[in-house]
Amino acid sequence: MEAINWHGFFFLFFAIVACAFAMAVVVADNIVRMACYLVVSLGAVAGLYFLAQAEFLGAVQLMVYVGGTMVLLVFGVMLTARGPLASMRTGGGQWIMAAIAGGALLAMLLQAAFSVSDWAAPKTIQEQAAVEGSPSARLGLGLMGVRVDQLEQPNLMLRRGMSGHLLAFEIISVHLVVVLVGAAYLARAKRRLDHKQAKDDQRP
Amino acid sequence: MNLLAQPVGLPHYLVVSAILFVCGVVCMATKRNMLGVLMGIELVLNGANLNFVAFGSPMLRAGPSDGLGLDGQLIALFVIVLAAAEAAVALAIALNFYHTHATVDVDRGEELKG
Amino acid sequence: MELSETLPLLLGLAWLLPLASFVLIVFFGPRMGRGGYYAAYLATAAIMASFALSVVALAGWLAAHPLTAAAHGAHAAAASAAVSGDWYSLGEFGPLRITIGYYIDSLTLAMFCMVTLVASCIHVYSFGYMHGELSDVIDTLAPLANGQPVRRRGRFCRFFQYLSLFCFSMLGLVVAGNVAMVFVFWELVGICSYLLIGFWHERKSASNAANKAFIVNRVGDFGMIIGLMVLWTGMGTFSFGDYQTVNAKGDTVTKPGIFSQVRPGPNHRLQVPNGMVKMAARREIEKIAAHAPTINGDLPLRRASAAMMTWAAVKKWRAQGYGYGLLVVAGLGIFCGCVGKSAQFPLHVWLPDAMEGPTPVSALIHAATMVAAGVYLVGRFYPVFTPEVLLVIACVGCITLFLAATIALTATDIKRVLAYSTVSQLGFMMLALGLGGWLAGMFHLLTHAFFKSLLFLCSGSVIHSCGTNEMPRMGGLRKKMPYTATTMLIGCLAIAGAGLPGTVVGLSGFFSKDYIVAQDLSFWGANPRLGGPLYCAALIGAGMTAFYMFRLWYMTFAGQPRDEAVHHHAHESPRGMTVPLMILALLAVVAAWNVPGTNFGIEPLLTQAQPAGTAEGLAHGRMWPNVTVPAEHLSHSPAIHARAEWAAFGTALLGFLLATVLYGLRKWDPEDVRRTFAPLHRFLVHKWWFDELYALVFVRPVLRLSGWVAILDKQGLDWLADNSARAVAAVARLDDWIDRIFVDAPVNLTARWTYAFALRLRVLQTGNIRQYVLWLAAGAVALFVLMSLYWNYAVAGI
Amino acid sequence: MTELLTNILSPSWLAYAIAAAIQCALLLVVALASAAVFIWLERKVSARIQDRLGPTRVGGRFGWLQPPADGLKLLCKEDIIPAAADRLLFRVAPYISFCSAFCVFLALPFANGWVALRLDVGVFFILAVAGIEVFGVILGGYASGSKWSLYGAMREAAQVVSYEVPLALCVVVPVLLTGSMDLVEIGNRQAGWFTNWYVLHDPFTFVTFWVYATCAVASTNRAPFDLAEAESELVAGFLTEYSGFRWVIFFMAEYASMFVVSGLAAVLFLGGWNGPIPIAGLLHLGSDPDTATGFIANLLGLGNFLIKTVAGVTCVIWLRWTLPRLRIDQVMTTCLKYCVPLASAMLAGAVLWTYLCPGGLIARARHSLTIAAEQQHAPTQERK
Repeated sequence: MEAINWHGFFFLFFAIVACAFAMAVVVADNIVRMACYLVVSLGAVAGLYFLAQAEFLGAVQLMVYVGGTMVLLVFGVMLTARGPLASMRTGGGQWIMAAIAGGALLAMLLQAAFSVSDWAAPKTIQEQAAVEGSPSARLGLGLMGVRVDQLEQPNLMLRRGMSGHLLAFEIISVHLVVVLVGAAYLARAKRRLDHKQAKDDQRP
Repeated sequence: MNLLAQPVGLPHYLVVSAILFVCGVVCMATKRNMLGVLMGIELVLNGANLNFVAFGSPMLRAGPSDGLGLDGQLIALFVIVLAAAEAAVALAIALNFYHTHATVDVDRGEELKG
Repeated sequence: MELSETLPLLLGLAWLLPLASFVLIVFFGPRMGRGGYYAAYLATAAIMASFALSVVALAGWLAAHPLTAAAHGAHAAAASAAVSGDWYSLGEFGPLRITIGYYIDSLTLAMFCMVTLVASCIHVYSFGYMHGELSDVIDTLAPLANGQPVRRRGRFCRFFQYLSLFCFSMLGLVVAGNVAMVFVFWELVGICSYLLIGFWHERKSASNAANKAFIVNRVGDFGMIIGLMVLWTGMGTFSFGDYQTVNAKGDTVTKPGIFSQVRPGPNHRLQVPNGMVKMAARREIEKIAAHAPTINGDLPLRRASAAMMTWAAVKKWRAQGYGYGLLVVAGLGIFCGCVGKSAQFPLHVWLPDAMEGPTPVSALIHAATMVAAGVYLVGRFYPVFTPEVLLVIACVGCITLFLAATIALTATDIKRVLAYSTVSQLGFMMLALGLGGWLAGMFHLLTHAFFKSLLFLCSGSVIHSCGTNEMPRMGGLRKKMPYTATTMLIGCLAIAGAGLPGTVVGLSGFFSKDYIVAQDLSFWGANPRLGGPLYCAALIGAGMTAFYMFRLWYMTFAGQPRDEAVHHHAHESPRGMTVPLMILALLAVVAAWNVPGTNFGIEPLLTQAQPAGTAEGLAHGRMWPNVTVPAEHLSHSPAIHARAEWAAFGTALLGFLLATVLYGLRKWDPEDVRRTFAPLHRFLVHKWWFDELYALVFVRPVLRLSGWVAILDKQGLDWLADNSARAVAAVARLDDWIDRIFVDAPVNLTARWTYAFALRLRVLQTGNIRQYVLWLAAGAVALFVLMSLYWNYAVAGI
Repeated sequence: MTELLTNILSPSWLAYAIAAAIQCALLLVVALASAAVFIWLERKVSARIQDRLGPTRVGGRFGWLQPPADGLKLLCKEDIIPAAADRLLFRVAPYISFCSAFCVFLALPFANGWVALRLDVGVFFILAVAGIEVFGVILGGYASGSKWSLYGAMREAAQVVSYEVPLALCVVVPVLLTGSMDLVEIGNRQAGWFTNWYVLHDPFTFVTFWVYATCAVASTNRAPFDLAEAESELVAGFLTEYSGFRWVIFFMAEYASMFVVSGLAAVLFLGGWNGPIPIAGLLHLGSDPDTATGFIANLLGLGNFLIKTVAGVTCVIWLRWTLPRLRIDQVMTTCLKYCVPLASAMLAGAVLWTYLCPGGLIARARHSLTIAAEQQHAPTQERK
């Protein structure tokens, strides 16, 4: 019996978890449970990232999604999950439509995944074991516009600028700030004001 | 194919991402709860991200060329950040929607229906 | 470092510091402490620093140019050692050079020290005087429509901000190196004066006074602009001193400035500059150009020869007097500006009203510095003036001093008395300058600055404690406010010119006034027919000065209190206000003295600055040949000087005694004196009916004319406008019709079609998100299928 | 050890499984043992602070067997699931918390190289995984179907989410100084005398350490930040409905996370396994754990690390029993108005410092660039 391929094993594990809980999200009714399942699914995806030598990305996934996004979601849930709202069933017709569309999409994607020939050929297990992940410093430098991995870039212009993502990084950062401010502005509580208006309406 | 024996390849990742993606789409398509739709979007984004990472990963493909290389991870990073931003805005919208309509049922927000 | 580098540096710094404080106060003033209290500290610090810098600069100058014992006329012909140049060139447009330049000689330095010193004292004084502005102010003198007094925020820091701006402008005016800059700062000080007179603009009188001052000054400035234009066109430069510039060939050449064009070396005699000659003689030049010899129509050659002939002819023309008139016009124009700024005879009406401003302002702007700027400018432009102009200046000054003095005799408002005395003192200076006594005029300008600001500050302290300007309600304040009384007494003595004739013992006013009178005397000697009236007027003016000053002092401080409320309410001013008084009093005493043992003093300092060649006077103006402006040093000959001294002293003493008898000892009752001279008194009380006269001659006609214009406008122009409008409307209606038929119709048609189409489309817009998602998915699938079926990889080049 | 097992056992996957199990067990033991010790410690310290003796009898002296006794008692308790509860989530919640708290130990190095999973992004991983803990709490609070629990959970959520920000900012500073997120490397950078510790590296790091301490206490929601279980206002916050074993699990999670934040503080700021005096270095023991001397050195390092960590935990306990509890608005104010700006300022300061002083991120960039260049020239040697 040949040496077991732990990479494959863990991949299988995480993949199954991710897919299973994703489906659970689809079928679940209770919004909070959906959130819970989603967390698990995303966590599993983070595991997949780790397997694919993207530790930093995995950590970010955990931090941002499972930490930030999920907590945000839970906030929303807490504020809106009450009795009837918590679970809202949809008609069977919708389900069928969705199933058809989804199935078509899935078929298409799978066909695409297996159709391209030179994707299908993986490295051997030994090679995979030999591959060492790119340290997160490279990623950071890439964001800063210094591309360590492209030193053999033939195009001199691209090499001088290192074809990094500094601009994109800046734009994203500013965008994030703006969005968060805007979100805070949108989400500020207007409840009390509504009550007052209601009172005013009752008065005359 | 026995993954315990064979090496993991690009197609495997693609399959997983495809499943996630479709789950997301179906979730968006079937949930009436606005937050459910939001979660669907998160799933879709994750599927896409997984693709980026897989294409960027050096170990999934034979031969020297490692596809997207670092760009895969970088783009995935951007996607995650944008997803966070989008979630924040979407939640804010949901809360406002709840304040005005006292519900999060997306079917009820159809004032602009033609 | 070289003196020519340090001086501009120091003075430039001293000049810009107040600007800095102004800017700072503008932006951060209100936030500096409660009510902007610390803004005052800032402004004061700035001006004191400028004073220090000026003193350093002066020291530097003295080190380079040691003062000789005042040997008048010894170096009359020598060029005055002035440091001139440009800090910054705003641009050169052909011959027109607009620069920020400097022209520094000992006069500039003396003015700098005087201005900054007086300004420092007044800043300090204002701490106390303006403290009421720190909190909200209820201005009882400014009733609203409903009779309630105005209630407004305090303007403490604004006051100091204006002061800083003024100091900046004044110093700029003094240091200015070219005419354009002079004019700019000339207007700036005008603005400051306007702002500060109208500081309490809620009061109708204040805002009126501000407007009056501003408008009257415009009249003067109009003349000044004319003068400047003539200068510019005639000499092709604004700069006082010689200046370097880059000619067409690109190498730097030294061009003569105004002074060296008007009075070229070596003997620095006044001569009409070539430019003016050519201007006046342009017809002849054209003739020459027309008939210039040429070799078969070679134009450049002709042009060259024409230029040469013109050059040769200039001397002849000058001898024939071409362009002399231009020089006269230029001088008169500039003097016009000075008349406006330092309130000389036709335009003197604004200064008394300007007393509506806060007293420190009156002291700084309307006594010591700004109004003196006119005199200063005359002194600056002295080399340009021809005998005719000088005579005009002298006459104007003489009339002014007499007239103002007479009005001051009867005024009862303490500040107005001082204002009129200022006008008359300025008249004295103008007179001196006009008679060729450059030194005398400038000397009096400086000394006067000290004792007049002292007097104003004293009156301010009195007003501050009494709350009224009216002297009849004061009296007996001597015991209440000893410091003010003493210092004011010193001021009165100084302005009256107290001193011992024949000795060198005397207050500052004594010396400067003696110079003026002596100059007057020597002028009389030079031209017997003209000089008499001027001399007598000056003497009488001096006497009246002594009279009204002591009248003021007696009415205010001596005798019994006339208004118990006021007297009871009165109190000595805080230390912050009295200390500047003492400093100024000291200066009023010693200003004219040389530092013992050395020959450093204002007089030798000024002597150094005497414009080259002006010292030995002028003779035989071209228009009035029999006018002779005597050389100044003649007036220092013992005979003339002694006589002048005694005469001035006698008249002053006379005035003093008269005042003492009338108001001090009350031997005679001023009342019956007044009754006996009732018509005269009314005449004087109404200030020679000047305001009424102007109202009659200028203001009312203007108003009536504008009324007519308004009627014309309503009846004529409006009718025209209405009808044209109607016509336009008719045309527009026509256009409208065309528009509807030929333009709108097709557009509307398309719009209707689009609308119908959209109505059919809108059913797709079911606001149902899930449906949209499904459509998305379906679309993606469809796209993929199409691609996989029909996408031609060969075509795509993949 | 894995090699050893593979030699003995076949098939190999069994060997792997056993090895993994053993390592897991080690970590678990560390977590549990530490929890037990800290519970005992907490009882004693609180007793001392309140002028009592605390547990004395159980297990002879010092009541050292008190924690097991407590555990036993709790296990014997009846565990209740309220009728209104969401049963599944109610059960799952404690395990989510504990798992996250436990997973953190994966990346926490106990000595030079002694770390279960040496990650290139160790610090980040720890922060991320620790962030999940709150999720269990929220679920628990929601699933209990009681308003007290819900309030507690919401407070916890708000508090932890807010405090993650300054915490991360503080953690970035040592990362910045090292130029790597690898905890082992961060620790080794501070080798040598105690002056090399990052807390003494420059004024900014010094302040950063204190900010970090505050935020760490807050993020483990211990007093004075324990708003989530404020017994004076909410009965027991998100723990109200929990009893018996699940309650114990939550407690384990709390103590484990205490251990983790203290350990993190030790590694990031207090030199990790490097003692104040580099004994190992002075004795030339070397740092390679495979050699005997290196092993001893590492044992010393382990001692250092544990001492620092326990000291940190003791301080946290001490804080809890000395300081009064803050109001929720005060908690948020502390975070958003003081910690965040302070941390940002410190970060900026540290950046400036590293930029002006040699070393730091810039040097790291050059360094890795050169490495990459070498790689491209001689990839084969790089591999080895």
